[in-house]
Amino acid sequence: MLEKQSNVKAWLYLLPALALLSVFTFYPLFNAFLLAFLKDYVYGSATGFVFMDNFKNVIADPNFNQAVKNTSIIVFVSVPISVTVALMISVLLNSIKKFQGLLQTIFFLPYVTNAIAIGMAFAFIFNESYGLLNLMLSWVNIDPVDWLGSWETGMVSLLIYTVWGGLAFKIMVFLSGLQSIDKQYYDAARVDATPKFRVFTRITVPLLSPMIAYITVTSFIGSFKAYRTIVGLFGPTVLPAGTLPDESFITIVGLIYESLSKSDTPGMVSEAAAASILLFITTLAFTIVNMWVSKKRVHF
Amino acid sequence: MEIKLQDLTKIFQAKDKTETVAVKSLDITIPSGKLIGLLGPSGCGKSTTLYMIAGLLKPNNGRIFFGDEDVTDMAPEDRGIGLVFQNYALYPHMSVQQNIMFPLENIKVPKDEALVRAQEMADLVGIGDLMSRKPKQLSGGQQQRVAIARALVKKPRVLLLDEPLSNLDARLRLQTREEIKRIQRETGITTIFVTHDQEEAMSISDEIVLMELGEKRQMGEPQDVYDFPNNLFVARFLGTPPINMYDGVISKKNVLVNGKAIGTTKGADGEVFVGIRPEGYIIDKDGPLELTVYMVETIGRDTALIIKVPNTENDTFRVIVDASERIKPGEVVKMKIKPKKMFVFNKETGELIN
Amino acid sequence: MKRLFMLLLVSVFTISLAGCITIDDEEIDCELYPTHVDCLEDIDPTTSEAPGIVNVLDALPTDEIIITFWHVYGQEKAALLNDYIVEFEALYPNVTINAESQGGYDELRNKTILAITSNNTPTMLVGYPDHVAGYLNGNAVIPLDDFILDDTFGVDITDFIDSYIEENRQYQGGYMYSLPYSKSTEMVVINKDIFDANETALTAAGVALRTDAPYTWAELDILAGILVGNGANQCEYLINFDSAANFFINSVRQWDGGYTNSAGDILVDNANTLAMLEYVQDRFEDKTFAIPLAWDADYGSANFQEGDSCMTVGSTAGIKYNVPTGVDAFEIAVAPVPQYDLDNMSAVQQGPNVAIMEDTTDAERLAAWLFITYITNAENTAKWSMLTGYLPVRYSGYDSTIYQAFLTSPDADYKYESMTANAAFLQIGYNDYDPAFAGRVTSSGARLQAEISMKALFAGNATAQQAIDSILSQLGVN
Amino acid sequence: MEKIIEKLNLKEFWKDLKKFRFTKANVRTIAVYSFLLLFAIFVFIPFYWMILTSLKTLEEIETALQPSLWVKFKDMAFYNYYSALQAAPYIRYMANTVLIAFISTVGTIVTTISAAFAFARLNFKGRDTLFLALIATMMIPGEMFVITNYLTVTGLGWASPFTQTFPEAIMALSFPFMTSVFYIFFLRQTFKTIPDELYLAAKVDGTSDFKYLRRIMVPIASPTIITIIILNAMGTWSAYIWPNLVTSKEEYRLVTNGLRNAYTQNQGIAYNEAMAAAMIVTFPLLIVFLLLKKYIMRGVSRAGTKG
Repeated sequence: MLEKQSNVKAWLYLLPALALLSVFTFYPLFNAFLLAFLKDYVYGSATGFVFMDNFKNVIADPNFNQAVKNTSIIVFVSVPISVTVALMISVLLNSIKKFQGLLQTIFFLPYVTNAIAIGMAFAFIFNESYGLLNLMLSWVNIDPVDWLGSWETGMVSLLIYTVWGGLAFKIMVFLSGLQSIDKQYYDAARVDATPKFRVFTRITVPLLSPMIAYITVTSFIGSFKAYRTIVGLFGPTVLPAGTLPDESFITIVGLIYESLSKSDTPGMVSEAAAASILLFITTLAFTIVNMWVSKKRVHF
Repeated sequence: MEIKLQDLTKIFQAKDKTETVAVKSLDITIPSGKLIGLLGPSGCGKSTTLYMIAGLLKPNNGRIFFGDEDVTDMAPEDRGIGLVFQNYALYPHMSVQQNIMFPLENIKVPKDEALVRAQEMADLVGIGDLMSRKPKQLSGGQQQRVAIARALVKKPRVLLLDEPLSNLDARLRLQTREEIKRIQRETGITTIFVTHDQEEAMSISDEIVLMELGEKRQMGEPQDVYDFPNNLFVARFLGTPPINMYDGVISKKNVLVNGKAIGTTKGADGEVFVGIRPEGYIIDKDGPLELTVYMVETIGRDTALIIKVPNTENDTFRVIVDASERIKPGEVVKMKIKPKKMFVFNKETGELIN
Repeated sequence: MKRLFMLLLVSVFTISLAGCITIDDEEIDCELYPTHVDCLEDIDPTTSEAPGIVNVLDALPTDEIIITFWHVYGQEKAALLNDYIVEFEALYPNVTINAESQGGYDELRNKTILAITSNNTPTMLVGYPDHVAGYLNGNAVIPLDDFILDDTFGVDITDFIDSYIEENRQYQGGYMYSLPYSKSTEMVVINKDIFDANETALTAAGVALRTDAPYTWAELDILAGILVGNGANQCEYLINFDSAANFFINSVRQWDGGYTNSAGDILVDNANTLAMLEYVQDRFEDKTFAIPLAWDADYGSANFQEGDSCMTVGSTAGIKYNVPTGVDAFEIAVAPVPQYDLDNMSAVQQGPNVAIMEDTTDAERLAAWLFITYITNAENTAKWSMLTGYLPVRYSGYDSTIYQAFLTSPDADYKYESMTANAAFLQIGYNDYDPAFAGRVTSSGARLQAEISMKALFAGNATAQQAIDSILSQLGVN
Repeated sequence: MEKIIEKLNLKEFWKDLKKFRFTKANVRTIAVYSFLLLFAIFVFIPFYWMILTSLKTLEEIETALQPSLWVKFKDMAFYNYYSALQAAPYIRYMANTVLIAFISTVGTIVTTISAAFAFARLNFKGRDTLFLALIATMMIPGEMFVITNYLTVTGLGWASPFTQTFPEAIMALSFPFMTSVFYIFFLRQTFKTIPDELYLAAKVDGTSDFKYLRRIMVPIASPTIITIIILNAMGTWSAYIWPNLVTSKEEYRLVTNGLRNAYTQNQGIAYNEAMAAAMIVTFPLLIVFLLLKKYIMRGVSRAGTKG
């Protein structure tokens, strides 16, 4: 990095983005923080300030513990798996010649696939009596499982679905990163008789580390906010069909949605804001750790 | 390790199916322990040749031998070569030490031994005190040495260098080429190095191979090639300032330029090119050539006379004479030619006649 | 420097926020907001005195009036609505009505809540009672009583179906904040071919096909004994209930158990509700009753058409989905929904009402009111009903010549709609509405828990007591 | 068709197949292709499902006990596409969407490139703090922003239910999406992989920062920039909640509104028609995507020209 500080110029380059972000991102963010400390806010007016009440209400929600549990599992299981799988696919895809274009196109297709179609397809994959997954399991003599019928199996399905949902973007980012790695490094590694796996771990991964850091940080942030994928799989009740709410797949953002859906009731928007702040603090702490770790490992 | 290239051919196919012959039926034998420069203008196939020797490119035809061993179908990692890339291809995320040790790790050299060997090699190339730095904290010359150390550390049978000096500034280039020569002498590894810079090639190579359009034009010790160019291309390519090329005629074993005989030849009568090295002129008031001096450049011990000669391929020629000769612009000087500095070429084939 | 910048940033935001959120714990100024809930005295719905809180103009002003009407109707119904608008605009040339679909009910409600916050509301909108209850938290809709009782522009409120009026009067103070518009109820669709094939057995058991009166749950047991099974003229399940929530709520009423009230109290913790759930669970187990979960579906219509259930209970507005098509099509009959106790009959009523927003001028309010009375007049409510599957909101709508013709001798194209309307008509006397409330616990939240419990009961994942406990704990009742 | 086959190089593939031997390298190749193929199928299923469903009859969807994996050509219900086209004014919606996508993408590219450049290359006070603050904004669910942004947009008078004009609708629809922290972060990472030497060299040559950005950074980062363009366009294409909120007239809305509003009515969604509509809407995107894909995959070679 250059030594010279160029304050004025830098702010000039930042101006267009910051101007828009101030109005449409920072201002709402500050507003959300403010809302969390208002009393009985509804329809733009409140009766005063409170300190912790809205936060206490969030924690007192009967589904709060369930939401924390679900969110944690999704975050800490799906992200490492999806990043690893996407990285493997990208590297292998980048290494082949025949059918490369065709396969790339297929891997990007989820981006242009309609959400209803995705929901339907997964309903078909996970269906107990005629689903694709059970069909495949029957080949290895495993009895059919009602994948969407309970929390445990539902979580497995959800994780598969979540990994699937994130693959396209991650592959796209990794491929664009791989494309910008100088090919000479690979020639050098070949001449030095580097085994394929070592090329991957010692050269590709470090050289791709800015992109891996990006994907890791944004995926963690994204999966802390998981909810829409769950609605896609389990419907708006986020419940395996025919179970009671103690098997719910509610997440923190689910709680926020629920509160927001009652925004015509005094205090509910503030509760949503309070829950957002709790999520924000958790995610921020985690992201700082994440970036601190990656700063040590990312070489650029 | 002697390296033998037999009938080596490489054809590249573009997306629109047009084919380019990069290397054409190349036969070269590189004696063991020598430093060989592959020299030629850009696009002549020299890097392609190097990459085929490295195994990074597969020839369409022909064989490559290391000693008696046919390595044509061998993967690069099995050939036992060290390769220094034009941009060095140092791994940016590894320190100098890690970069140098990397090839050793691949062949599972124990860590203690690897550390010692890396240090030895770093000392050999003179960067022993920079081991903990990252490549981007190094100057171009230092990076270049790291690249050489990395190539040498696994004791390769052959060292290949791809335009290793092109990214360096003039002073550093001079210094580094001596360094390369020294390292090569000390290690005794057969070394091939690719360059488009004739001075570079001539100054450090034991032998040079001149290539044009994918074909070998001449091979030999630098001075021999300079003194006895086989053909028009070699004569033109080597030498700074370049050779002066006249249209001439052979008539009864005499070489005539502008109707004046300037020397003799064995060749048959006909139109020819006559090349005279700038240092091949002697001032002689009985000389057959009458030259009008256009400008005078004095460079140290030599003086270059710039002569305008109309209707030749580049109409300014340089003639180098001793600095003691006081000649002014506008003067007409009579010259004769040193016999060994005149080359007569067939106008069609470009072959030397002499 | 950095600190100064942050300080500046914070102060800028604080200032800008001040313009957006008002902190206000003072008393409501009733002179300024005469229609605010806190300013209204409770009224007696039976009195014919106008409360005098909304100013009804003597005549519609002649200058241009633009009305925005937010609804949820897709292309077909929107086109129909547009016909009414064209007619209305011909009657009142200075009035323009912009009717805009907002997508679904949730989108409409969410947008309205934000629009109220930013004072950008439309003139009028359609909405469910719980939506209106929520808008009332922001004092955003006006009571219509002054219009209803107005000498010039008023309507005969006794002409509206009583239970619809009750639904629209359930809010605080007993005011009427909305007028019924697109109402529906449930009915049962019967696979007539199967009933006919078993005619002898059914007649012998005293449960022959009947559409002029509801079956009782006891009769359903008898029907199940004959019709449920794997035989050629049998079904896997006897009767499917499309809406598990409605099934729960309506059954509770029929069993005289408790569900909720307009104050937002959760009343499911009682012996009758428990008994009902246990009874239903037994019927789930012996395949007398089913819900669409049986086929992993949202609605049972496709499986009813497949013959998987002999009867299916669904919304009157959804009859077309239950009419079999294709080569295996069978004949259907439509009857009132089954009742547990003929002395305590109940059928759900649902569908949106229409309300006028507070943030409007007197002229706009009057024009909107005129439009509401226009689309709900006898002829128009009848036509709207015939074409959409909803039900007339006025007795005079039922009595109109066109509707009578539709009920008694329908066009071949409207045969099933007519059957449905006849069944619905029989239930007019005992339709019940779902109490609406918007608070930390909402009436729609309660519905959702009722549905979840019913499904868990069906799937065998909960006992009746667990189902009740789950509702209580989810709705924050300990 | 022939062209496609030619492109796939099937002939050569068969030739290679004939020469096939079980060497270690070949086994590896088989493993690689199997792995990729497996995931490709996994990823492809929903897309296939979309096409398949769009060609089935409603009867088949509703009554088949097991959904069939094929539709015979003669049974294909192309009629679904016709009905879908009738369900909403898609031409108008697509025109709106293209316009909004264009405006917001141009805006996004300009703001993103310049901000990412500042974060990646320029040294200024508070850079890391500001950058973390930017990333932090991604940690609040978008719905919390919607509330305030709606108030902002209506406060600016762009979304009045009575008087909204088309230009106001365009501003309301595009302004909040003319920049993105997510993309700034993405592009900054790409910019960071470009060696400093290039910047220093440019400085030595007297190149201004702006010229350097335009002539060197942008071309090198073009795969990422194209990726951002595609993602941003897709975002506009599938935007639903915001367009529904801030448009007062149905004709100002975007394709996904048309799609959702036409097919979320009542019970018994006609899935086949819904999928046909989705295909119609997806098709232009697919074309754009395929056209741009080669630019992402063009690759950036930084090696010098060789002899």
